[in-house]
Amino acid sequence: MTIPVRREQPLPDRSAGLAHHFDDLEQQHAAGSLGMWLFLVTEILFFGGLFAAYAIYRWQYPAAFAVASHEADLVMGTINTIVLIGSSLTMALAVHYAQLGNRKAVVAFLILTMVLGVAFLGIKGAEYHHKYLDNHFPGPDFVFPGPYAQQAELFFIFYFIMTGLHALHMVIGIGLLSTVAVLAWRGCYSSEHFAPVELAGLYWHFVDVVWIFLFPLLYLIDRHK
Amino acid sequence: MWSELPLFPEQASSVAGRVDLLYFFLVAVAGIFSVLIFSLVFFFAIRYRRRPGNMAAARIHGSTVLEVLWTVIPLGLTMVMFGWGSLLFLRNARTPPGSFEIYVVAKQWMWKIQHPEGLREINELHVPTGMPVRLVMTSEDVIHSFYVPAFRVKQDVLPGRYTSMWFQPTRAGKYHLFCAEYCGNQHSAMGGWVYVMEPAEYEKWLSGGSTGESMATTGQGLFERLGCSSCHRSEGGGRGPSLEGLLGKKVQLDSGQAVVADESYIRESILNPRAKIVGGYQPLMPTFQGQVSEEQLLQLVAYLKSLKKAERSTTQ
Amino acid sequence: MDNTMESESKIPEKRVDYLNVDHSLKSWLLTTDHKRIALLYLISITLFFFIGGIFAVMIRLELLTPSGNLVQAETYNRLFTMHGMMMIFFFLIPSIPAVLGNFLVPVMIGARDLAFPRLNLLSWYIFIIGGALAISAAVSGGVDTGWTFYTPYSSTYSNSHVIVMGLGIFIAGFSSILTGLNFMVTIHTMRAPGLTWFRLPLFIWAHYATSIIQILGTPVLAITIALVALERAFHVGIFDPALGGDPLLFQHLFWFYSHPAVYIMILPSLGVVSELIACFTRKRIFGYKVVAYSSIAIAVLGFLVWGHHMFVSGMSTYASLVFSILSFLVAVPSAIKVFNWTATLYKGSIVYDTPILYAFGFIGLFTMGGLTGLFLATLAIDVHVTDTYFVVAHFHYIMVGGALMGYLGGIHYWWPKITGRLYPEGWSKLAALLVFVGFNLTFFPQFILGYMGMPRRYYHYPPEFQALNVLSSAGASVLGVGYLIPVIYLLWSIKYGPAAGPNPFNAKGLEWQTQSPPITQNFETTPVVTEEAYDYSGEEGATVARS
Amino acid sequence: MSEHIVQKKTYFAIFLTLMVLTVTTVWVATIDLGPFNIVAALVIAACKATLVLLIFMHVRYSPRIIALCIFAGILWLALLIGLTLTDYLSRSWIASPPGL
Repeated sequence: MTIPVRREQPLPDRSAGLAHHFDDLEQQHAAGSLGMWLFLVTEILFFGGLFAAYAIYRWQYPAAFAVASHEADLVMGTINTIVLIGSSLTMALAVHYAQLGNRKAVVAFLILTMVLGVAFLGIKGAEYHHKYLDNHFPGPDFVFPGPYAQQAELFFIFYFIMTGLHALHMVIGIGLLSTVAVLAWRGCYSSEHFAPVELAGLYWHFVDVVWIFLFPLLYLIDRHK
Repeated sequence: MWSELPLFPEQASSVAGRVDLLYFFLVAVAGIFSVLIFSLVFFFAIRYRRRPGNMAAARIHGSTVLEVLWTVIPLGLTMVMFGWGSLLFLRNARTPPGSFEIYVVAKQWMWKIQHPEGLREINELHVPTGMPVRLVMTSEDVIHSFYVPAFRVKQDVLPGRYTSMWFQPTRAGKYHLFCAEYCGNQHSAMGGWVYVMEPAEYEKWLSGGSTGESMATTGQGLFERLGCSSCHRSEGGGRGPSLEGLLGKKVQLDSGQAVVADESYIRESILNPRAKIVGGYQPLMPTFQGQVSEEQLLQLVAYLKSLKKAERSTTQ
Repeated sequence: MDNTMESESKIPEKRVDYLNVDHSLKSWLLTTDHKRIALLYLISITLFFFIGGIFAVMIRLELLTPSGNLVQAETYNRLFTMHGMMMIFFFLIPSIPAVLGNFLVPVMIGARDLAFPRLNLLSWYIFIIGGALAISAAVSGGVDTGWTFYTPYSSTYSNSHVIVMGLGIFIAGFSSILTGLNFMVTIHTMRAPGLTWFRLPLFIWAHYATSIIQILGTPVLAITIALVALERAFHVGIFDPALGGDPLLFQHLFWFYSHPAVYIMILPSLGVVSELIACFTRKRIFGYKVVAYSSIAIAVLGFLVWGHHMFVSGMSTYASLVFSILSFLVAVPSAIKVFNWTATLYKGSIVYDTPILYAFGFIGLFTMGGLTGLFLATLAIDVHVTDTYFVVAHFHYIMVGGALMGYLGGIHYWWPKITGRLYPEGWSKLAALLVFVGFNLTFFPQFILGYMGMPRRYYHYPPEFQALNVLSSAGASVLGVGYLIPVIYLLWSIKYGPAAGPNPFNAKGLEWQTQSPPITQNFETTPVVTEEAYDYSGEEGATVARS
Repeated sequence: MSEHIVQKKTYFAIFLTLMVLTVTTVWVATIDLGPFNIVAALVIAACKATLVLLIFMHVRYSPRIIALCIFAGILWLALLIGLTLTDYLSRSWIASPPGL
């Protein structure tokens, strides 16, 4: 039996932030980034199940969905869209300064991002509160005047599940960012090693992208009527 | 128990023979391929076992010709199966003209059957030979499935909508009726018998058990008792559209869509009247949800269908 | 096993390996070594397999007689539901990927670990939490919805622990997602120098394809189960016709994952069988590239065929036509694999060790499972046989005859690598034979039962079906013995088995170039690959082979 | 790490574009375009998402495999919705039985 020719390779040097099983930081970074992206792909499909169900029911009950959508607060929704896209900008800038190794700017922009995130959740909470007062919460107490009560409830089920799941992701995102901010403040990152900031950023931007689709689907159905 | 070991259910409907023929074709293809693979594996395994003189394998990496061959041949065969199976399926999807209808309501765990003549049965279905029978089915609770192996037909029965299936019995006898979709505790007890009778005998059976009032008549009574007739006047001009000859026609809705007024449309319009408003009318009709049972809904449907027949006979 | 290397005839002196490096319980429960995590999975899924097996035993006993007399109908419904859920979500889906894949993917590609070792450990804990919930649901009375969770029965009418079970499956789903994600990243970024894509073992290709399904399919199941739980908990109607919802939508979303899930079970098995056949015929797999690509093709096409579970559900006739033709297409890459394996045997030099017996058994059962799948894709036949024992027989041929045979074959093949010990050949051959015979005896009669018209999930049945059911139960007892024997001799071998040496089968592949059991870092030095996979051309005696 | 560093002004330009598109989508929703309202809304959303992906999330500067992943995610979502719709869109196609 022949054993294939092997070039003896010594184990690589362990530099800061390099895990034992990777050869170098570049490999580690490629793995981390691909892993995060694959996770985001699973998130696409996770929300995707809801989008598919939404698509089917909206196609079946266009009129009811339009009427129910008019109950969604367009002003608050639009403000929230702006807030969230703003937080994406600050997040991108945080990553930008991480690339440059500017510790203070990284922490500042991470905090700004979280503040905008909290603002988003606050506005969302106010919207939920209004819906609750209007008895638009699905379940036995649901009230919707007009001919489309049944299917309007279906719309609100999707409204609450989709925005609720999105808000849950925001909360997780804020948790991630605060961890990263603390570590950044302690000086754990450098212009060589800032992958955690970047990966948390990817997650945050993804949550923004989901909202970019939720906004027209939930708030902007046939607003001309 | 070991006395007989049947391999096929009886053929008691017009499609059973066709389905079996296709089945035999598939069994033949599957058999040929299984035997081919099995004997090749056996032969190679013995012929090329490791032994003095065969201590090393030949170096063969592949063959494009073979790969193409065993891609194209299975593809071709499966396309034949697809074509044959689909033609038969499409044929069975369309109800032949001249079929008569029987109404089925499923609930945990029984089959409630109404004949248009008014006769009712539970877990039993009597049908004559030689005539296509169409079943209009719905469920009061969960999903069930109406399955008669001897007819080679099966159709899920769903809550909230009508599904239908048809068969033409060819041989008199007593055949199993099963619920094939798992529906809870007594799922396996939710079965019964389909009795196929010669037409003359069937007539005798019908007249023997008849309550005297047909489904359409009962439906007409309901139509008046529920006050439907005050708006849906037969001569038109009421607050609701006339329902004369409605079934099977295209209806123009105020949303601009057009839908065919089938049984499901009638059902939805009674239970959720404002979902689809006929063009030119106001959404005034109240819902009858909770006031009419699934069986009564079917009686109303039967009544509306009878209106159509009446209209036809007057125009002819 | 006569082709052993000289070094293993004498017991080697105590060497450090991943097993004896640290014996504390903590070192196991907090390990990030993929090999140790694989063993944690092996122990847990074996437990789930036997729990699911006990349910199966009860089912087969009940079905010995046409009238229900062993348990109540209510209990029976819980038995088949728990059998399905335990076997599918907690045994078959994790089986090969989480055990053999976890152990072998890094070793086969020359890496020191998976890309995310801590995530790997996390996914085991997630699996255990999901499994604990499932067991608690089972212990507290079980679930009676069938493993398919069809609404509105599951969301409104069932009086069983649907939410707890749903939560368990939801959580276990994330374990599956994370495992797939870890494999995909590892295969992409951590291959040894020289190990190009087309030098990878087919086992790796199969796991890559499996990961695609785990990543893209599982999230949809998770959200669907979550919706059912929400509907049940808050009495809102997402799939409830009373609110304008459509129960068929649930079926679409459910089968979007649950049909490809069958390929999560079978694809890794196909990979194992390729390894076995290559090693024991001493040949490169015939049409290596075609076999590799067909794994990917199965993974992708597998997502387009879910509607064939719904031909009589009230789905549109035209959608049925679309799903029917797509279902036939996925049969083709499966057929290609079978033909290529068979062609690999041609002019091989076949060694009869236990693993190849499982591989032969696999080819036979997978062929029959696949061919009967064609019946179910054929619309007019499916109308008659869907929801009958024909379907039960078909998917057991694929999932037990296929996936489980591959798993057992793989366990036997890599057992010396995992434990460093050899198992007794006589017993293992006997077990392989019993499994094959018992399996066929159990499930072949069910094809006939199905065409006769016996619906599935039936607690009692018309007496004319009894003969075949008795046959099936008899076969199941043989099958059960066939499963128990390996547990005994494999456990025995850990303590008493002779040392295996690094490469007892003289096999190719990086996993055989390190010691058995491997060290924690897998390799002393990063291997460099310079040859194709399964290059047996240097075999002893190759020069005297027929020209 | 060979990371591409995007200039700050690019980020601000993208942010402004996203704001403009947000206003546009709200405005378009108030005009009656019939069935094209939903098309317009989704196209604008897709444009916004693409900008976020390419620039904020650096896909433009990342290996091709990343783009392939995203493409797969979107394709699979499309398959899920598309094939499910084949059922719903064609349910009414089968002609009502002539006996009616």
